[in-house]
Amino acid sequence: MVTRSLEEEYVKLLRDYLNGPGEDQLYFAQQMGKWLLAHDVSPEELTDMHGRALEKLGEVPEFVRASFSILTEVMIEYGNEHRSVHSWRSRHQQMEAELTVAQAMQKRLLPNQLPDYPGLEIGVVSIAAKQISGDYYDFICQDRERFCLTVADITGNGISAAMCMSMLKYAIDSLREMPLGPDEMLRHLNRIVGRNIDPSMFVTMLYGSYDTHQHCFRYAVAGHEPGFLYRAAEGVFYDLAGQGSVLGLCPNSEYEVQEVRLEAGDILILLTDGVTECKKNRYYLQRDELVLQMQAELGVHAQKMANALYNRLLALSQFELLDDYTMIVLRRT
Amino acid sequence: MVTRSLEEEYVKLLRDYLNGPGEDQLYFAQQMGKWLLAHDVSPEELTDMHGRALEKLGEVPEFVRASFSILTEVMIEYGNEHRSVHSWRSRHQQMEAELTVAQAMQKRLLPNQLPDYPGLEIGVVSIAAKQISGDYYDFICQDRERFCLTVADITGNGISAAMCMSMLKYAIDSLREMPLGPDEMLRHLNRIVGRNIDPSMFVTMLYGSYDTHQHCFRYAVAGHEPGFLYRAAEGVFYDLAGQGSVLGLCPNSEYEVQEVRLEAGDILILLTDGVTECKKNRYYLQRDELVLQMQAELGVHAQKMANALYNRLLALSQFELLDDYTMIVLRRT
Amino acid sequence: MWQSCGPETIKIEREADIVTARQVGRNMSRQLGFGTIMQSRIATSISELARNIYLYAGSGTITIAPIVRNGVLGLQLTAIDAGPGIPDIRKAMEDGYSTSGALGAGLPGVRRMMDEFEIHSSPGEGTRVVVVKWNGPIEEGV
Amino acid sequence: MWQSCGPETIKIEREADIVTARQVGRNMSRQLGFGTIMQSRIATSISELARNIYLYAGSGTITIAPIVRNGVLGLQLTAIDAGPGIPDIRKAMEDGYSTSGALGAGLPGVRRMMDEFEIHSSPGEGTRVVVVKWNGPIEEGV
Ligand SMILES: [Mn+2]
Ligand SMILES: [Mn+2]
Ligand SMILES: [Mn+2]
Ligand SMILES: [Mn+2]
Repeated sequence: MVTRSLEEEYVKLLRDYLNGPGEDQLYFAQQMGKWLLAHDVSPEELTDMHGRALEKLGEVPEFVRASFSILTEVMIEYGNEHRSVHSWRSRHQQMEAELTVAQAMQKRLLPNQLPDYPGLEIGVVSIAAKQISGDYYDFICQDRERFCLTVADITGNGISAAMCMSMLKYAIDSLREMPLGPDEMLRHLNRIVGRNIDPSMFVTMLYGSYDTHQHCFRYAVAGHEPGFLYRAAEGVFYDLAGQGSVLGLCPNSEYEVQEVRLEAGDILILLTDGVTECKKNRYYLQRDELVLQMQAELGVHAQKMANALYNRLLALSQFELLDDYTMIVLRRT
Repeated sequence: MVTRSLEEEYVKLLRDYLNGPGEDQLYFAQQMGKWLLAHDVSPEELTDMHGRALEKLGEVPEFVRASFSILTEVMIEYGNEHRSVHSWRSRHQQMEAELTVAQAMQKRLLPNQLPDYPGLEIGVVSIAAKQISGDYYDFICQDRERFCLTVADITGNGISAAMCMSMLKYAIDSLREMPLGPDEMLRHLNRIVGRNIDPSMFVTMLYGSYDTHQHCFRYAVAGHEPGFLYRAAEGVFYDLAGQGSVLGLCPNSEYEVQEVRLEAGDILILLTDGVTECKKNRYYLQRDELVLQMQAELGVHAQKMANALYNRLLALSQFELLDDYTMIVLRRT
Repeated sequence: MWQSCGPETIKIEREADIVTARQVGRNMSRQLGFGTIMQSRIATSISELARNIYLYAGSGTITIAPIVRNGVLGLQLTAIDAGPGIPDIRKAMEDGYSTSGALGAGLPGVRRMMDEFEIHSSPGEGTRVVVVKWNGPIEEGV
Repeated sequence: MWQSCGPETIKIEREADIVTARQVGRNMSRQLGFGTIMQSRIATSISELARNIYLYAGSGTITIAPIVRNGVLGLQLTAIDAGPGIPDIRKAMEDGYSTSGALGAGLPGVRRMMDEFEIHSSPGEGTRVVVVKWNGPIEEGV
């Protein structure tokens, strides 16, 4: 609402400007615009006030006076837009609040601490491109010597990916007490995913079990971005073997168990496609370029390596994450 | 952008109005306001155009001309608000699109058909208050004679409730092959919910198994709104017995198995608190009032009864759903 | 003064009727003591309601009436038609929807300009919108 | 004509400096052939950038310069300070945030009024904002 004192202030502003037009009054006018908006003065009220203010400053010709009726009438529609901003803003804020809760809930799906075994370093970096991530990873301790490891990427947008992720988490969680091999686990999850999610959605996953005594990693892959194995003795990065249908595609997919044994200094790098899809000057990063980046960060703790690689790749893609990013580094010391 | 022809039209409108002010020009002015907005003419451009138009209509005094510099400067801030509407709108539309996908995904969590056994009618009405529901129900066939039934209500807002719901679905789904009693199932789900969701969230649930041969319903309750049992012989509605801690509250909650046997004409009504929380003139509906409503809809097919009750309660609450609404009617014929 | 102005009902069948309804609404709101801005907002609301009738129902009526409740004076607009009705009122009242220019266009704007807004509509049964703008307590001697 | 106007740098230390910067920007944009509305928008953008310096960094500079790229003439504003920096730029560029009046206020509005917008800022290292408004191809004889 336009108050009397506001109107007086506006007349004074106009009078000052007429007495000696200067940038300072224009600056003040701009600040006043902010103030008026903050006090919810609608644009039609502003025009109306302007028309009234003119009467106090001189002899207003009849045609100018009458023209303000038209301008006000046109401005009413601008006023409607102005009034709609409130509802947009409040609906948006409500949605943001919901997303914040969902985000917190999603955080609880991820492990709050990493397994700690002698002779093995673990590093993880997992960053959502937007508020809600479609990447999932988990570590579950099986016994004194072994832990299970899941890395997965769910297609599609944030909210439905998050719903699917929580399904996966519960499904794996409710099967933790059964002694399933990696291939059996994927077969099981494939059926559950297929039954419960939209045919247009699917999940890629690597599920494995790491024996910290033998330093043997047994895993199976469901259409997931291949990881890397670094052989310290040779100084070479190899692609991790393993194929298999993505989860949720065919009901009877079979998965194969793969096995690698880590020697001292060897490194396992597991990731989602968000790592390789970092854009470098509009081109996706090639896997051999990624290897060059990894080679530059060898010889440090697994977590330090994961952090350093994230920073390198983020800078390459000009600080823009196009997809959720997850990298897990396992390093036998 | 203001085009020349637009400006000419505006001058013409003003001139017509000055020659004989009438409501028709004001109507046209309002329509023009809509048109200008649709063509993204900012409010400062409009004021500027108005100032220029005046010059064509008569001798504009210097103070009026100068005053438009101030008005335009103030209007720039209104222009910023105008320009922000686009981004609000597009962000909102993006969010709506995400929610639509999530909604479709959530639909897949619910059964797409009801069990069909001789001698038993089943009716379901489940309506979300907003896009995403926090109510969950499911039917799972166990064998030729028995099916499992879940009704649950998840606290909290849409997105996180949907995430939790998909967890529950997967958890139950992955346990379907194990022969768990209702009490064991709730004990199991309680542990899973407690481990995985925020302490501020919880789930109320009724889980049961219906034997269509004996017409015996064995169930357990976790803090869920009590259902009703209608005894046809007596013509009386009873509250369904059964208590138990909500899921996710304490890790070691125990649940008790309840058992009811349906005679011919008996009706089981299971629901979520959205049914009883229908507001009638600002007051929540009391359970005895609800019974009155149910009594008025006896003697029809279970689905018809569920539909009729929904329509009655919706009308009572003036077509406003404050909470997700779910009612399941089981009627022995 | 307002006693001298009673309710008026305008048939909406041609675009010219919209102008007539606006004129009646503007005059009555002036007589009821509304300021110039509110007069324009009331005229705009009448436009929106009448255009919805004209464009989507073909014909209907707008009734403009002074109203008193609890000693407060206001103006009430009632738009009635027997047109196709609005299938999803919840949606029609959303901002995004109204910009599409479909049936119900402009209704969110009307709701925000007025103090009270009530709509009843169902497919095949037409639409009835009642809105009220309050002006303040009745002055003595009026 | 534009060759005669070179870049100008204004130190921002007091509120009066904001007015000076606006004046320089308005004059230069007029000389570059921008219309009155754009002159005002440029002045507003300068205000926002300068006020952020004045209110949150204490001091800094605004450089206003004609710019030519691919035969197109424009005006470039560069705001530099050594203040506390913006911790979360992504957030500062959101509309909801800017209304709170915190550091970065008004930046979304500036981005929408200008054609190009670039910001570099990190806590402890200050902030640097570069914006450009294009006016069109260089006219002959200019
Ligand atoms: Mn993904
Ligand atoms: Mn991905
Ligand atoms: Mn709920
Ligand atoms: Mn509820």
